[in-house]
Formats: sequence, C-alpha cells, structure tokens
Amino acid sequence: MSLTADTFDQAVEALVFASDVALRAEDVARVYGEVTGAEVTSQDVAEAVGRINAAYRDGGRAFRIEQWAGGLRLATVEGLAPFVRALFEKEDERRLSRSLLETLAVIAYKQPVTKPEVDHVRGVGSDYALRQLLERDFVTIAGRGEGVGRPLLYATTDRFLDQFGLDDLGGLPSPREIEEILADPAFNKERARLLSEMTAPSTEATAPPTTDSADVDA
Amino acid sequence: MSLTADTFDQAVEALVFASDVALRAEDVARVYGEVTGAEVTSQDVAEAVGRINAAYRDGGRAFRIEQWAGGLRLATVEGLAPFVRALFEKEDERRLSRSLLETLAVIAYKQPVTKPEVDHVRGVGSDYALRQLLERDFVTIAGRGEGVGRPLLYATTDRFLDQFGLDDLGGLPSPREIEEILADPAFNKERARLLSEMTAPSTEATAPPTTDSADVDA
Amino acid sequence: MHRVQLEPFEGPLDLLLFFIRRDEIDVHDIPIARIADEYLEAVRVLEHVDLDAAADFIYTAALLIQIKARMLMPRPDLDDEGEPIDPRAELVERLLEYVRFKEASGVLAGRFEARQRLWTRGDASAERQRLGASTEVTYRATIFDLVSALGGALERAATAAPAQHAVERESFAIDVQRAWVLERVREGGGAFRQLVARRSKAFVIVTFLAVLDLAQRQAVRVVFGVDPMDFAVEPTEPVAQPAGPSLSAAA
Repeated sequence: MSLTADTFDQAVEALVFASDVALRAEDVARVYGEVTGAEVTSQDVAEAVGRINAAYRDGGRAFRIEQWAGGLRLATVEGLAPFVRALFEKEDERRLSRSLLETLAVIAYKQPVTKPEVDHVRGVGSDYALRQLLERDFVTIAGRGEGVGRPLLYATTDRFLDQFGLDDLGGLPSPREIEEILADPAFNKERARLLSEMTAPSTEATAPPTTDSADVDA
Repeated sequence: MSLTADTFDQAVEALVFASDVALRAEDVARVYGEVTGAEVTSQDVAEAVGRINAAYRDGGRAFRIEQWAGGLRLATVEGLAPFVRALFEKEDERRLSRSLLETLAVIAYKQPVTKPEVDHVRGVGSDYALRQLLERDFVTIAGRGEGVGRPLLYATTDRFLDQFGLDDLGGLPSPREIEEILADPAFNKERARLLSEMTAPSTEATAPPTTDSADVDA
Repeated sequence: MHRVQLEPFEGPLDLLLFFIRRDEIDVHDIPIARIADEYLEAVRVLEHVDLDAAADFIYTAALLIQIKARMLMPRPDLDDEGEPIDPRAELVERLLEYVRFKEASGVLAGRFEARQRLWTRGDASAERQRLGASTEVTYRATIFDLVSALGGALERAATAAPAQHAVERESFAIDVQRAWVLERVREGGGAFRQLVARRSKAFVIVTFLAVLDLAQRQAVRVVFGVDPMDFAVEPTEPVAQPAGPSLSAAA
C-alpha cells in the first residue's frame, strides 16, 4: 500500500479500531511514525479523526470515534443501543448502585482522598463500595496522604473517565447551587413512598414499582 | 429512529461491531426481529453485509466485515496489519499477567527473598514468573542469602516503584490496609498469620518440600 | 455484605435529608426536637429490617438527641467572638456538603447512563489473535491488582499449607493427584465436588490443581454446567490419552 494522505487516515482508523482501550493521539502518531518513518503530530491525528467522523456521518455508519479518557475510541451511535442491548442481555455490568455512585462522586470531586474523608462525607462506612469500585477499576490507590499514619489516597482511573464519557477530570459537571438543589421538588419522590410503606404500609396508596432510575435523572 | 432499510444496515453493523464473538447471521436476524418485530432472514443479513462492505470499500475504510467459520466479524484490511501489529507490541509492555503480579507482590513485601520462599507463599513454582519479572526489570538479584547453598536473593527495582506510582517501598499498603482494601470476610486468621510472617523481617528460608514446580496458573 | 434492605437511604445523612426535604424545612433552621424524634422512630423501624446497617444510623440519632438537649439549655455556648454557637451549625454544614455530593452522584449517574448506551468494539482482542500478538490473559497493573494478587496467593497458601499439617500436605503431591484424577476419569469422571467429597481441604486443593494441570495438557476435559460452584471432570475424546511424557508413569 502506498503512503498517501488516505493511508494516514486509514492507519489512524485501523489503530483506533484495533485497540481495546482509549488510544492517545500521541500514541497513534508515534506508531504511524515508527512504521512509515513519516513525521506526524497529534494535531494531524486529530484532523484525521475529524475527517473519518465526517465520513462516518455522511455514510450513515453505526459508530463514531469518541474522545474519552484522553484517548480515541470507537463506539456505536446512541440510537442503536436497543439492538446491541438485546444482543447482550446482561445488564448487570451496566448498572451502578446508589452507594457506588455516591462513593465515586466523593472520590471524583475530592481526589486524591482518604477513606475516612469519604466515610465522613457520606456518613457511613464505604469499605464495600470502595472495594467494588477498585474491583471495577473505576478507582485506584494513588499514593499516601501526609497526615498521621500516612493514609492511602484514592483517585479515579482512566476507565472511570471512559465509562462516564469524560475526556478528563475538567469535564466533570459542576453541581448546582445548594439552594437550587434543596428547592428541587423532583427530589426523591420514590423514597418518600418507600419510607411511608415501611413505617405505615396500610395508609399510603401503592405507587407503581420504580427502579433507581428516578434518582438517576434528578 | 425510524425503521428504514438504512436502520437495518446500521443495526447489523452495530451488532457485528459490538459483539464479543463472531456473530452468526441467524443471531443478527433474530435480535433485529426481537427489537423491531420485523421479520428478517439470514439472507437479508448477508445482503446488508454486502452493502456495508461495498460502502467500506468505496469509502476507503480500514476494515471489512469478514465471514469466518464462527460467523461475522469486523477485521482490519490486510494492508494495515503493520500498523496494528506495531501498536500491539507497544501495548503488551504495559500489561502483567496474574501469576507475574502474584510473584511480584510476594517479592515486594518480603524482599530480599529467595525463590523457595516465594514458591512457599504462592504454593506453586515461580520460575517462569521470576524470569519474566527479571526480564522486564521489575525484579533484580540483590545478593545471596545465608542459608544452605547461599540461595540468590530477589528484590524489586526502581522501575517497579515507578510503574506502580510509588515513591518508595513504604508506600505499599500495610497488612492492615490490605485487609481493609480487600474487605474480605474470608480473610481468615491463617492468611493474617501468613501476612504478618511475610512482613516480619525476613529470617531463614523455610521452604517446604514442593513436589511439583509447574506454574499452574501461568 | 448485604446492604440491600436499607436501600431507600444511603446513610444517616441521607435519611436526615429526606425528612428536611419532605417537610420543606429550611436547612439553616432545622426544628431539631421534632426531627430528632422522628429520626429515632425511623431508626427503630430500620433496626427491625437490618440491625447491622442500623448501627450507622444510631450514631446520628444520638447526635440529634445531643443537639436537641443543648438547644434546651438556658445559656448557649459562645464562640471566640462571644457570639452564641448554634448547636446545629456543624450538622448543617455536613448536611450541605453531603447534598453537594449526592447531587453530583446523580449527575454522574446520568452521564454513566448516557455512556452505557454507546458500545465499544466487542471483539477488539480478536485482532490481536488474528495478527498473532500475545493472547495471554493480561491485566493492567495497579497497586490494587498487586494487593489482590497477594490476597489470592495468601488464600491459596493458607488453605493449602497450614504448618501444623505438614505431614498430610506432603502426602498430596500434584503428580500423585494427577494419577488419581486420571484413574477417576477412566472410571467415567464426574462432578468435581463428588470426586473429592469428604476429603480433607489439602486433598481438595491439590486435586484441583492437578485437574487444572491435566486440563491444560488436555488430558482431561473440564465441563461447566448449571452449578456455578462446581464443574465436571470428563475424559477427552476419544479416550483419555496422557498428553505429556511426564504422565506416562501415571498411566
């Protein structure tokens, strides 16, 4: 294959396609340089990605190159999720419990952070959640703090960024103002129902069964 | 998304793209039918694949949908293999197998340590893992021990510290922290004893007679 | 770890927050007496559901009662500038911080959901295979991986080699157990649990390692069925044939 501008785009596409992790533009440029001897920059790679994505859009392709966790990654477009989901069926991996999300939020915004700090913010022990987050590689040990006993510090991983569709930590959404949050009437209607059911099962009208998703959109 | 012929092609493309295994045309047809209620056959799928591959060829895409023994699968075109291969060679360096990690962990905590001691803690022979770790410069020979035959002593390298983001060996989680991190109810007395034995100053090599040095989980 | 039943509330702060929002209370002026009573009652209910998890809530209940008591005192504590200290101040501060993170976790959940609707390449690793690159099952190594690996190694060592049973351990060598397994497989094999029923832990472990070894050499077949905690050991087709020269003695 001769080395035309087309070949560069194809090489970029092939590399992103073949990688099972987010691939940094620098790495793409480096590998391309190693194989061809040509000098290319991250900027060249970014431009190639732009051309490739435009071609995907025009051609009605099922996927795009996304920029997550500081790297490039092929992923299906949103509208096709029902098909792919039907193929896999197993949804478990794609759910996070509220306690995992809460623990993850504290770590994401406060990192690097110790376990006692996380526990303090949440008001409960976070051992189990932390262990799960470590196991799922959303969180990692990032060193030791300065205080007494030099406690372990926890931080989020690249996989966290990838799985939350973030390019870097700067992309973390900034939370609303406290007053605004507190005044939000949509807050946890579902839990009001659950508590009233627990304390006085007979009085309250039974709401239809809902999942965590009410909380998710809050 | 409305269900046009385009959507069918996109669904086929998305399914083949996202599947963990080579996908049989029947399965693609079944899943599509399940989601949309439309009746499609393997033949329809084959035709969609034909259209998709034609679009790939015309658009100069880096991959094709191949029909191999197991079914449909996306793969890069032959001419781009050098790039992909160069990428994989780079990536492999950043990865460690489970048996390497285990061996590395024992050496990190017990160093300087002899091979029989490592074998004893792991319960399996570590020749292969040890060789790999030496080769990758995670472990080095740190001298000879006192016991019979003056066995070689192994210790971790600066590269090990660097790769695991540690300033020094003091950064390694302590036995108590390991217990916390693993948060494992099965973390029984016996394991705690082994840990404390390990982190105590290394004494004489107390290797039990191992009858088989096969690195079982290599 | 079964934190399932208390799930409507992520913790004591969450429960407190719930009361505040439900009654549309000004968070800066919490009617502590009323809230404390109500909180305590809720905790009593929770205790019936899950005593262990309720422990976290009891601490906050006690804190509320303490604040309630302090609010009833005729003379409030004063701060450095001689201003009266609101006994609720510290709790309110914590509560507000918690609200921020709770909100953030909701936003993150939304992002996670959106991202999970996109699927990345499923068989990317097949490229690796096809091009003849390394197919070894590999892990990206972090300190957590290191510690987990260590935990695994220790577990094996602790169960396989308790020091006081040294004699017993020696009697179960892998090569001996390989021969034993091949013998059982020639008789038709069967469920692993059945094969090692009522045997000592050391026997089970070494036999398990022997099966793994034999399976790797394709001298036996390991079949996983419905029971995730068990598997069957069966002859390879057509007839179990020792694969390596080292096995000829066992055959």
